[in-house]
Amino acid sequence: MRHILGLIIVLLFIIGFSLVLIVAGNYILPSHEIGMLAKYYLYLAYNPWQRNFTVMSPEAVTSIVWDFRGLDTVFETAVFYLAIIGSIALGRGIVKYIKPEEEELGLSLIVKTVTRISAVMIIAVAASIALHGHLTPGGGFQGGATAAVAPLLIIVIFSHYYLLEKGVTKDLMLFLRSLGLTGIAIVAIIVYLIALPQGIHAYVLQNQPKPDSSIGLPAYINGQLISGTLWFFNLFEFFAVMAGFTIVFLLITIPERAFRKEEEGEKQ
Amino acid sequence: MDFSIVQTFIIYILPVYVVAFVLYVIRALKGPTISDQVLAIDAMSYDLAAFLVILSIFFREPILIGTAIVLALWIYALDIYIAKYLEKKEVGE
Amino acid sequence: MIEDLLVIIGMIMLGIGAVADLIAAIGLNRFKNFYLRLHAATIGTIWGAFVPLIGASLIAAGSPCLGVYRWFVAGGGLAIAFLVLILAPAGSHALARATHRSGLVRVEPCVVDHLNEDMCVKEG
Amino acid sequence: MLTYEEIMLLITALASVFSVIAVYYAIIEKNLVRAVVFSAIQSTIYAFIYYMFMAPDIVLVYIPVAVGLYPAVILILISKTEKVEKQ
Amino acid sequence: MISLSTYLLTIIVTSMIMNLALALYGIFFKPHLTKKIIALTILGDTANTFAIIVGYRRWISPHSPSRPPVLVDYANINQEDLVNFVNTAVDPLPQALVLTAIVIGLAVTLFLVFLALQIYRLYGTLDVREIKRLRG
Repeated sequence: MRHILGLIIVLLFIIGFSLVLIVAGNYILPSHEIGMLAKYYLYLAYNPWQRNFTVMSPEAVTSIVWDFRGLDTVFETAVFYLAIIGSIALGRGIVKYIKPEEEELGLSLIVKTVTRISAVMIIAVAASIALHGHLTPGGGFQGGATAAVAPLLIIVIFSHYYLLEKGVTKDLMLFLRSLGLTGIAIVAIIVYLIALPQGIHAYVLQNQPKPDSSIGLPAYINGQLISGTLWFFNLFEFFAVMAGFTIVFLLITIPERAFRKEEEGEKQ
Repeated sequence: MDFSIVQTFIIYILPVYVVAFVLYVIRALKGPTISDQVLAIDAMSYDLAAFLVILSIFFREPILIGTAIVLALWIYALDIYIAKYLEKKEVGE
Repeated sequence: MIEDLLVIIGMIMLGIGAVADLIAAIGLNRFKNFYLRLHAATIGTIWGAFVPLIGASLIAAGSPCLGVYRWFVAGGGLAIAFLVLILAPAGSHALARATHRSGLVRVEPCVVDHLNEDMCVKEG
Repeated sequence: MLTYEEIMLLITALASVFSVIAVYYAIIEKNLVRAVVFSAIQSTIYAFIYYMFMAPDIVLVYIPVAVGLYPAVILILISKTEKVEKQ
Repeated sequence: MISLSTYLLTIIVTSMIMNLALALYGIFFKPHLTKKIIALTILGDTANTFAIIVGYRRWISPHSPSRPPVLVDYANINQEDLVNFVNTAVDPLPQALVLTAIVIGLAVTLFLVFLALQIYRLYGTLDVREIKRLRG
């Protein structure tokens, strides 16, 4: 009963306080106009008439993430990996896996069969989200987060041991993660590396030609729009995010029994 | 056919969907056991996926449909987690 | 002509979906028991989500004013309909099985329960 | 008669009020598993709000993270530790 | 000018403020560490929602909705379409910032979960008051 009373007070507060705030609300609420900077980004995201300033990607969000404010994203990726490395360092432990023989692992056969279909679809949807990130909503972060649910679902439905037997181990995922990070680093400086031997001025994280630097990655390959570096950034970020999360899930779902056995072994 | 007819029709059936969502959320909030709550969230979210597709037709924005695919895929996950928790008590194995 | 027909069929299916949603929501609130509510939830997912998704994809296929991406909408709607068709029953099954096995909700009213006799609550 | 914009804003405002109820119950609930379920209701409603504010990118990243991964991670933590918050 | 749309938008903003306050209450006054983590996720999501609301744009005319910041028909585009797109799309900058914030929030939550698990293995409880008492 006390909870219902508190809830009614909260709801009345919302309705009443918004009546008070409505006078001041005009200053803080969205209006019919957006900021000058946003218009600049929207105008230059895909603009074939301004070839020296555009990104050639119809998706304004991805072009902000990986081109206009690319340095921010690189540093945010660094923060993300520090958090992942912290988790790995805390959850690390040399554990001998003892697979229980007697009991049936996981959920029922119906759910397992459906998951065999849906896990493939999850990976396909994630790959399409990531690789079309420069054309439709999506990108490396979205695709990676989507694909990371598939290993967790398999762990929950089959078991922790099933994923290990299928060859998805921590070492493989560490390799994929390193591949992704190295790829991001290489793509960030690739235009600079191409321009250096030719003696042309170029920037780090450069995508399309700039007014004072005439070099850039091609926007179209075989008539398909790939928006220069954006496609490669999305691909590598997809691998990195997916592998990073999968390592953490493999560590966090180690059965508590294994840890208990290990501690008992140390005591004796 | 003129597209505004479709838009007007969608506007007229919107209240029915919204009333259904409100009833679903009420059951999800008050359900006596965890299973009732999860069942209500489940039904609500599959309907929400259909609703998002209908709204994307109303807004004439075809690209908004990708969100519905992702939503339809993930609600299943919540069922599985709760089921596993209720059955085995340790989610890992 | 064929496009008009597609749009009209799609609109009818959207209407069916809305009504089925309302029925399912009322049923979910009126039934007494978790196992009874499963029936209402099935109405909500198949008639309330699968049918309007097919209807929406038919409308998209019959509306040229949606532009070049209209086949994207139609195919996406069909894909979501397929997903709902295979995922929703599996999820409900897992939930019901876990609920019965863990003994969270008793079967009531009950005639016979072969899985676990203790869960069966006879009337009277 | 309401305009289309006002109808859409009305639906969004209704959703946000329900999200407040879900958050309230998630905070005061003693049983931690039920708190996770209330948090999942809040996540679904937030995803709908992001959709109505025309942010498909955010919906695409928010649904896997908040509906698919947060409940799983917290349920794993609960299943390895304690189930009920003591008074 | 005060209208119904303004009032509805104000209700959304006020609800988000209320969610923020409830989440802060949960972080500060709930003794259990798992509950604190749940409240922290709600707090992060609500803060992200504020950024999205700031980037929204009201409809230009009653029958033309504002659009997501994605150009649909890019293959055969002319200048007029582009100007029309710039005049109707919502602000993409907050979306780009929130995008990375959500993924980083998940990584930080995973770190906190590992921390809580280690605390449980050491002390046998996750209640803050008991942990304080056990430390002496």
